[in-house]
Amino acid sequence: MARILYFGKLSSIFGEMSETADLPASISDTAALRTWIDQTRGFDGVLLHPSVRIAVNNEIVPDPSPVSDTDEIAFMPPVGGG
Amino acid sequence: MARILYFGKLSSIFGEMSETADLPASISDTAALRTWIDQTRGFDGVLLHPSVRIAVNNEIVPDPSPVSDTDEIAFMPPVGGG
Amino acid sequence: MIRVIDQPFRISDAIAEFEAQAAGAGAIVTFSGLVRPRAKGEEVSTLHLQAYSPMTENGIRDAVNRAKEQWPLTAVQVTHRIGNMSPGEAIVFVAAASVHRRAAFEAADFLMDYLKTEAVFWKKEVTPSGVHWIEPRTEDYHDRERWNEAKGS
Amino acid sequence: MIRVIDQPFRISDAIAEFEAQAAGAGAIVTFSGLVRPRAKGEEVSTLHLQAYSPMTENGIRDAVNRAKEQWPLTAVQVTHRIGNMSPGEAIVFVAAASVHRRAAFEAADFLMDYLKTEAVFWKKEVTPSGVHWIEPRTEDYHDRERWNEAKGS
Repeated sequence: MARILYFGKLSSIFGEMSETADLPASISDTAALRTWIDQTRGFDGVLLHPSVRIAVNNEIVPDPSPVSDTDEIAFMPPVGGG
Repeated sequence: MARILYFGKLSSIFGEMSETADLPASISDTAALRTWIDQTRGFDGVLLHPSVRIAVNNEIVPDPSPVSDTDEIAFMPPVGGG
Repeated sequence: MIRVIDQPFRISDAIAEFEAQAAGAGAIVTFSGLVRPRAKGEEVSTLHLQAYSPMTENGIRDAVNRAKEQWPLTAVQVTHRIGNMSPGEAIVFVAAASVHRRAAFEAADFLMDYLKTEAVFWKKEVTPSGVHWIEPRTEDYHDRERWNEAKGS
Repeated sequence: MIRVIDQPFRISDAIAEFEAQAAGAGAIVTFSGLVRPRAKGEEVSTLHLQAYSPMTENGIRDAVNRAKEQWPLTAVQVTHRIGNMSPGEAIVFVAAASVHRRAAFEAADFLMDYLKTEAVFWKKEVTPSGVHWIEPRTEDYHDRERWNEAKGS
């Protein structure tokens, strides 16, 4: 089971900040995961925007990077505090 | 009687922060006053340096500006706080 | 010292603590960011900030280390709130101490530019018209670019 | 608010008071100048500052008014010590509040440049080698010049 985190506006769209998910065998990298989550969770293309970065196990990675069923995967829209 | 104020290093050289003085009739402007005070109070040329500004009655004035025996006259070396 | 906390803090306590750490410095610059009571003409009832630990803390630590490499600082402090906060409450406190003031000003300014545009936080405002996620302003990105230009020149 | 005082003050009290005045601001920048324990390799036992009232206060008030014309500030505070002070004590506290941070940073920076090079104060350090009157450093005059350049461009 992978743990998927949704931050910022993505948490509002999904309705939760996280979920656990069984990744289908066909999903082995971040680019494929992005498309699969976008389609199956009703994000309607929002996750496909290049401003949404993906972190695997607390590290931001470029598409496509490997993902597995034991990873913590975070979808991160543009950041900013202060 | 004019009141003469010495600030910063000038107060250390004169040994006091102020004095009252009867200005001689010949001293009617700041340029003449500067020279007279420098010579009679042992400033040894320090007061003649252009970085020493003169204020008459709390207002900085250029040489030569009028001075009279009822003024408060301040000799001000370069300023700076903070 | 870096803190990401979900409880209110007082700026006066933060600066009193920092002053003790900064002993020997001649100059302390602080920046405090407060929740504004209005945004785009609407009243703000709540500001909410999310972080992603430990990525958030690690990123701030890296920025503090870059500031220490670039300027001769004797002490640096970053405190950042997360969770729900009300208008007037402190969101962020940055303090930089140095022997002379220019380094302290520039380091605090640099750290704020990092926190506004690169630090791993997400924030939303709750107003009468609903919930609004806030992304950095164009000016914030421009402000950050100043440090890259300075490096290149 | 402008204060020239001959008694010690606490930076944390100054900022707590300022925060109350600055209600509604999103950004507060403070600068605190402290008596350094050493100068040119010597221990400083006492720093002494002279002012010339009301010229000193009037000059600071003019500088605060120039800052308010140049930046959209919601509050400004300048507190400056005179008389004898010991290492670690606060000499000066400047605070500027604004809706966004750039104005607050620039106004605090501008006011410090004024205080360092133009404000009507004279200061001396007492060290083991004697009494030394301190004039602004070349860097202080250069820092001040930045604001004239900015105006001209």
